[in-house]
Amino acid sequence: MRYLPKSPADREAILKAIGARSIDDLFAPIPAEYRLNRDLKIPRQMAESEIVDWFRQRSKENGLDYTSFLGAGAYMHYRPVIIDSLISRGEFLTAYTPYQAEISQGTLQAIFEFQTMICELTGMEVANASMYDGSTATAEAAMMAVRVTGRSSVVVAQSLHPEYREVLATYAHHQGMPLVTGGFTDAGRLNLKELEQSITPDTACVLIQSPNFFGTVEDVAALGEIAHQHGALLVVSIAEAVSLGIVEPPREADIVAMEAQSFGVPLGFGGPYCGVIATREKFVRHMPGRLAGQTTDRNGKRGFVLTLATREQHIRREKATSNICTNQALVALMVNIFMTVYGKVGLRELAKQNLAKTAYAADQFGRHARVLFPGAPRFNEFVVETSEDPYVINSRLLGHKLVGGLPLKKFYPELGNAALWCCTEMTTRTAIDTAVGMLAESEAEEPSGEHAVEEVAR
Amino acid sequence: MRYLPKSPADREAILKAIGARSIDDLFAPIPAEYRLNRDLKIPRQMAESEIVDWFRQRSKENGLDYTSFLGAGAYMHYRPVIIDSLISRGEFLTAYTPYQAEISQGTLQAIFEFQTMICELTGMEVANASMYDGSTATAEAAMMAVRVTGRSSVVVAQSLHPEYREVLATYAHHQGMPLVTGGFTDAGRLNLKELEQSITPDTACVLIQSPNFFGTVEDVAALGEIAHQHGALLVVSIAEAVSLGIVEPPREADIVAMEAQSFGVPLGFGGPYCGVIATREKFVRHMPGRLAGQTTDRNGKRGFVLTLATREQHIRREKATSNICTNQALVALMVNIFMTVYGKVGLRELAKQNLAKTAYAADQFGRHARVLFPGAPRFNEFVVETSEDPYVINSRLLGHKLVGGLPLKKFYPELGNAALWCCTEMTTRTAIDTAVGMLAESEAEEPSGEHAVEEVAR
Amino acid sequence: MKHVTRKATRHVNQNEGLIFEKSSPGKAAWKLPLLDVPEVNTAKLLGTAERKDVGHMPEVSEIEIIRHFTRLSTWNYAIDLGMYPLGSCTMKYNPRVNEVVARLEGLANGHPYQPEKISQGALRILKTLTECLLEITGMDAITLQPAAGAHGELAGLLMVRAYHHAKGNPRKKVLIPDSAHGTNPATAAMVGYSVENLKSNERGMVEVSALEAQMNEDVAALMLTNPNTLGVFEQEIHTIAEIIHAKGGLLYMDGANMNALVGKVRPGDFGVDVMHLNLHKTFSTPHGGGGPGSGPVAVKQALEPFLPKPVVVNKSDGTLAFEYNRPQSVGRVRSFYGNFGMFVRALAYILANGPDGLRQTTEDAVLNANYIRKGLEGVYDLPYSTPSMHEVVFSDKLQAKKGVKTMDIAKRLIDYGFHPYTTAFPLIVPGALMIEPTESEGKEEMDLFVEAMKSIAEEVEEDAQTVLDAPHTTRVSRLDETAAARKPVLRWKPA
Amino acid sequence: MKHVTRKATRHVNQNEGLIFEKSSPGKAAWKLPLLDVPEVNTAKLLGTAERKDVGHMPEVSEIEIIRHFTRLSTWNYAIDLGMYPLGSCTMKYNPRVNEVVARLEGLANGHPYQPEKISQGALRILKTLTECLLEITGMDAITLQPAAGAHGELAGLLMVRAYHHAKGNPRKKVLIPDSAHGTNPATAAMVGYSVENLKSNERGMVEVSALEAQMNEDVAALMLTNPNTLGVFEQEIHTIAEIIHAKGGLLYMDGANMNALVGKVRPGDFGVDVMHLNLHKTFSTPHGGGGPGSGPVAVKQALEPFLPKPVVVNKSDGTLAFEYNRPQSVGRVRSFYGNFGMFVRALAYILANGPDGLRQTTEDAVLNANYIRKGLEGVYDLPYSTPSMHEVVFSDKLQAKKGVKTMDIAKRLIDYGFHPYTTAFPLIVPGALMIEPTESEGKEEMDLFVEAMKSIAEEVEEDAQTVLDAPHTTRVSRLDETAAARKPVLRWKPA
Ligand SMILES: Cc1ncc(COP(=O)(O)O)c(C=O)c1O
Ligand SMILES: Cc1ncc(COP(=O)(O)O)c(C=O)c1O
Repeated sequence: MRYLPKSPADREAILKAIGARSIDDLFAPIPAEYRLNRDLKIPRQMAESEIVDWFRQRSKENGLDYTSFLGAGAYMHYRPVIIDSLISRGEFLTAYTPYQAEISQGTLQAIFEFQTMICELTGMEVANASMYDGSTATAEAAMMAVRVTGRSSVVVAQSLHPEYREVLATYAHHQGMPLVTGGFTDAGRLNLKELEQSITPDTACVLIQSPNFFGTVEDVAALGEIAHQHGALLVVSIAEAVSLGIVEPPREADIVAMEAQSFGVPLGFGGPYCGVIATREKFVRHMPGRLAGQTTDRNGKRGFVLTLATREQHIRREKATSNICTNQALVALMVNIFMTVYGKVGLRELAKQNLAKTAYAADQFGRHARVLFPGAPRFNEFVVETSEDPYVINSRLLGHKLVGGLPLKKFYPELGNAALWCCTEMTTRTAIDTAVGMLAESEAEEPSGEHAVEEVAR
Repeated sequence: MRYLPKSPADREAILKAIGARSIDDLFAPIPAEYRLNRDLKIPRQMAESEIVDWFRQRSKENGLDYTSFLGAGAYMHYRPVIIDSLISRGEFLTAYTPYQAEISQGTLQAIFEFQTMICELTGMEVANASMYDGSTATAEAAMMAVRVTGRSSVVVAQSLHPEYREVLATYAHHQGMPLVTGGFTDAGRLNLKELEQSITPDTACVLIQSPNFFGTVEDVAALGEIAHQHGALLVVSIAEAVSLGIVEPPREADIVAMEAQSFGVPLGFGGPYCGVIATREKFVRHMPGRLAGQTTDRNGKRGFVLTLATREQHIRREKATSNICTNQALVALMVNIFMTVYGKVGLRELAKQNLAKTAYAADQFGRHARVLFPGAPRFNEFVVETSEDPYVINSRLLGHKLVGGLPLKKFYPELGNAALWCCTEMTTRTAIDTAVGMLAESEAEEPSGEHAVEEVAR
Repeated sequence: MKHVTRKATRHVNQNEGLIFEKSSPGKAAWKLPLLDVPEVNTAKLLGTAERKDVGHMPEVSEIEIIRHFTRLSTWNYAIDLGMYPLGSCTMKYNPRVNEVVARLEGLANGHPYQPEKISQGALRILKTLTECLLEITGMDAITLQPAAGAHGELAGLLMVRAYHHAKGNPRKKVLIPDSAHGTNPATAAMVGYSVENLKSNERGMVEVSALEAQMNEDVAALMLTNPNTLGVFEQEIHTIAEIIHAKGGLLYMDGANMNALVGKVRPGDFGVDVMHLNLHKTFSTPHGGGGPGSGPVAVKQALEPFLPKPVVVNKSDGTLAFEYNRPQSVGRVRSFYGNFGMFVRALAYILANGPDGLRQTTEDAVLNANYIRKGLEGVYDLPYSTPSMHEVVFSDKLQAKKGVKTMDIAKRLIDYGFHPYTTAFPLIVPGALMIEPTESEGKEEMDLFVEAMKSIAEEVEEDAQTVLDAPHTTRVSRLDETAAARKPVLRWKPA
Repeated sequence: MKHVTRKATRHVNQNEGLIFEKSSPGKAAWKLPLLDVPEVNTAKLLGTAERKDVGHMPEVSEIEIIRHFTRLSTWNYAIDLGMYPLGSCTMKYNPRVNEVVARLEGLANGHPYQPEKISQGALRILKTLTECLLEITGMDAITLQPAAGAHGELAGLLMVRAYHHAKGNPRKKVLIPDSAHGTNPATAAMVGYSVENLKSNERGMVEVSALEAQMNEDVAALMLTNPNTLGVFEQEIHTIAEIIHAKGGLLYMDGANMNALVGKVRPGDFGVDVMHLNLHKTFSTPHGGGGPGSGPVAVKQALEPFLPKPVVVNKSDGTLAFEYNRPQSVGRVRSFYGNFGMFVRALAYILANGPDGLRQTTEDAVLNANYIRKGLEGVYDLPYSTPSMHEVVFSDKLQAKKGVKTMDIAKRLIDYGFHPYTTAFPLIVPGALMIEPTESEGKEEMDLFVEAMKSIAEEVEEDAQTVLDAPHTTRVSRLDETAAARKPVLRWKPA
């Protein structure tokens, strides 16, 4: 086997040194009746070229060369090539968790910078080194709110990503954490009145997403006020990180749970992605996940270490803030490099292009179909309601190598023929025009109230 | 510009430090009348994504997804992926020529290993660090023979790659190096009788290729004997390095000029490739190109340096053995890694697969057309003569995303409708069968003398 | 410091500040394509939601970023540089072809919600990997959704709970041996189970009589690592399974140590009901400085209805599809389908090995651990003499007499050019040296390791201070972790 | 060694033997696909031509190869690690997008003989690059075939010769300033020209009166580097060109230093007839430890007929094609079309810059050289005070008094975390320190460089031995080049 660095002679020499007659001696501790005396029934050993061919074939069967309008928690942004150049360095790729700080300063300093940038972008004071993804970060943020407040229930926005809500439900189920759902208004925002009524003295937090699942920016200030008035925390989930370049961050939040996939992480059919939790300094000891901190060596030289480990499972075991151990380090490094590439000015300009593409698309779609949720600002997603079943529209598009918006009936049957469309800096005007043209085939030429949406500040 | 690490403030500060009022001050030495006071008329500054898109488009226009039977000095072999992983490390990719040995031991040791493996494979005693490509290595090998022997003319096989011959002619032209061409027999080998007659007391070397341009293995021993009898050197050019796994190396040669592209270098539309010159120890001081040698540091520790620089232009100027300076170092590193991956056993097995594919293909083609040059062993190329113009056959193949053999009339009008086909370990039986089927469309079903070729030892 | 190592030498290495310290307004590493739609008035579109300033984000050029991270990277140890003998972590070679195939465009750019019709490639990968992992574990069904080992434990215990719940009683506790990894109890707590410790016996295995005593109808499951964290195969696994099953409990296996078993024995065959795998250990996906991982959970038929959803199914037309209609499912544990990129890599690893390669891999892993054990026995205290599988655990008992602890030896090992072994656990061995070479080490590298460890042991006798002050050859000396935790500085702040 | 640098610190670094020393029969890093045609009898097919043994080639596994070359790589300095101030070498940033586009499948796997119909992508790249380079140089026609600068010189002088030959007399000699790079005279000799040295004047420029005296009808061309190797722009270029042209000679420009000119001035505009470019200098393609390069040669119209063949032409159907029917061509200088992969990279660089970026690049390159000059003037001897363009040349005159030579200072610079400057030439400056920062250095890196150079100058005064013994921080100390040349060991041999 070409990965194994031993010759038959090496194996013999080692067996001899050990004093074993054969390799079987070493497996003697396994009761004989369980030992496998046959080959595993898996494909035969393949040449590297055969492996590449096999996956190349799978790649071709997987939407290669399609242009997509899908977002919904997974966004197609341009990935600067230096991300892969850098993360492919063996010293990053093949290193373990940086517990041995003296030979892990590269990873540790990178995490420290990552934490800093996440703080800057989210408006929070501390951020961890990563969580599995946005959904689990969100669920763990809710659990953290429970720990911080000593309360047990959570009011969760219906406009939080449906799969995040599912994950939250799974996590909450056995922790005695009742969930109450808060609906949305015609503007696509959380219904504040309904919210007020849902909050009880046992509400640990109000959990929202902004921009929410429909692409609409929530009124975070108002939500923060309501939550805090009732002694609850405000937890904000962010699924589209690029929005932070142009959308005011949730400064009123107590905890931000973020999916940073947009920052340079490939769509990759859903993972690996990069969750993060950021919060106020005062809550740091309730936080899950690894943290890098600054310190000094014996000569007073600056260095970094993993710190506050007493929150973690390997120290606290059943009393830990979470069971998380392996996180998404290398993906966080991608995110880190992306943030560094775009930086202070680029992130804003990038977000602006997303905004412009989306405004143009929403406007165009609005000429032929109803664009839902006018009256509130949105980032790079919008909901289009058609008379025709969006699945039908989408199969028409598919014939032209276009993947249309996500039909929402799967998650929101009440929204009927609505679909969630996304445009990023990668979406060309041509693609938008083509998609609009194909959608228009079935829709009457009647402009919706969309033009109103374009100027929300008015 | 995103590659430039200076802010406007940095530029100001530097100008101030220098004592210049503006950048124009620094360009004052250029006579005003020549200074360019307009933008260059080249495409506007593009985003990285635009650059990638532009080249992606070019890639699509460039034979993407075609299966090819072309060889003729550029071979499609599988490239183990670790080649690119390793040569992409900045420490190899972005290093200069290793003149400063103490911080270039990585490159130097790699060259030393490269030289060793080239020696082992070619049967020579010393090898250099690389030449531009096979054609220039061949021309410089001939020039080297002139230096070694003090004679001036060269007998060159017509079965040497036609473009190598062209390059040789260009180089020879102004050096007073007459070239005499030696023809080939019906077996595709150099005509020994003719050769004997061409050699004169002024013949510095007999220059051949083996396997030659037709894929035929020359009788190197016989050629060596003839050349040496006349006090000439035997220079052997090798264009298909993979042949060295199964074909006896030209041990009788005095100089080997090699194109190592087959060893893990992408076809890349013709370059960069990797020439190498190998020779006998006694000729080393006549050799062109860089050499790495072993030495010790002040503590007696083993290390490597560039050596015998007194042969080179930077020391000897007009008296140097060659003007070569920059060589093909990174490509030589690819070759190095390829040789290391396949190693002693793999190279032989790889060559064997090439042999098997080619034998099968020649056999199949032989059922419908004439396979030329029977009676001498071949490696992975063979010449097929059809009644139909091979360009016509090839355009039929092209419609099926197959690229047929190289029509030889361009280089050898005397060979009429012959074409040079190549099969490697990458060529599938399906592709061969398809190509044979399409060629057969125009050819009568009459087996040629091909079956004889298959068993040359008989 | 008379001892010298043949493994490493000091060499000049670049310094590098924080990226923020290199920032200056107007530098940029980005450029956007021309906008092909009208510019927008952001204030008009966003109103008060418009962000005016993104904060202290860096402004640097591309070459500075390349240098920044390249320099940083040279401060790290890595598998690519040498042996990484972290016990329980299975730091094996991460094949590069895995990285290549994971980046193939259709796989890297596939959107998780793209129509199944154009997702057959990804679905086929899920399916093929599933089949391979089931064959390897001997289990009946699997979910690939969990993002890491601990996440797999969560999914697994959720299924355990759902199973018992479906039977009418979710039960109250989970038994966990005292040698277990910290995630085991942490996970049990997250699923609402109380943790009951199970003592190991003097051979480092589950004390069957104690288990028998502790097992009752309140116990939902035993979470067993096998081979356990001492590298010891639980030889009485059959009895253990019987005891658990007899009381209606389930046997959960933490599969972190599957590298000792693949192709040689299957957990499904020896009574395991639920288990997770770590694709980032056994199946060669890179650790990447701490992640990402992937923690598939395989179960026996009885637990199949409770798998997280969706699951992959064959459709009548021969295509593959996601099935969401799973009424008994524990629900989702992660958005989308898990760390898909890791599935690609793990499958590439399996295909590169085949049945023969996987078996040889396991054999070599066990061979290596025993070679190291042989080499260091007597030099370091071996608290349990039970046969070792893929790893061996020593203790610092002999060195502690001189005041030298496992962490000191670990730090000194750095000077010898090695990454240290695991020091943090198993807790049943005070001052543990937990060593797992994996199959990826050749004889030469292991000989150097043994030589280094012996040399350190000698140093402890001759000159303990050198060991206590280690490392001496790194760009920073021993870092003050206590100070870091006392007054945490968790981010850079502008001066 | 009281001086410390802020630039670098020593760090633990892996040792590694020769790959042959790791070989053992039966290890393998390869595996071939299943053979889908019948096996062959090699003896039957090849007879006596069959090779039985490929010699002492290594047998190692994949992880050993990864570690081997990864470890080796960590012994190298590189642009990615820091400033590489090699004068005349233009060690600038090598953008990573260049590497990505060069590896796009159609480009990387294109066969040079594939039909032109399916080579339009590659042809378009050749054409677009050609157009850009002609606009940048102000010349009329170009060949991309030469594989490096020296190879470009060869092609260029061949054209010069063919041009004169066509006029009836190939002429006899080439004038070359004494400051020239070694390839210039070496090339002239290869083309059958004798070399006549041209003295520089006290300002470091061509002495016009001397040129006038030496120029005659025997002179085929003047080979001029401009800016020359002192980094000085030949201000009397116009007169120089006139003198040459007046006698029917041609002005050849070695374009190694185009990084000082791009977007600011065009050689075609100031009288150059032939010139080569170094894509591996000015146009950012990586040096790769010594190559590959690419040395396109641009010419004025009068030389166009002599270009190496083939050339790229527009066909009437709008497609591009290679034209081989070039009766006056000097012939081929290389197989196929040159180092195509470098064209892709160079073009990607040009597109990333655009007109504004290229101009700014040149300005920054000149700005940087002048900043360094300012920083070190007085500390090191500046033999020519003429204004510097993209590089500056000091001498070791001041330090030589203490017995310290440019090479010693260079070696000491290594300890300060930098790659040395060029020491080998220009020969007109004894003990030259030839420093070219390029545009890729920021102020911080240059400040550290100046600080280091100043510190070394102080050390020379205070403790010259430290400098003479340098480097002190590398894994090997100063290597014995004399011994290496005296008894060359050019390959490993089995014991
Ligand atoms: C025995 C054992 N169980 C569980 C885990 C946790 O796995 P993960 O880090 O993938 O969450 C580990 C990780 O080191 C482990 O060694
Ligand atoms: C001034 C000058 N001319 C010519 C050359 C030779 O170029 P190449 O190394 O590409 O052959 C160099 C290379 O360093 C140079 O500096």
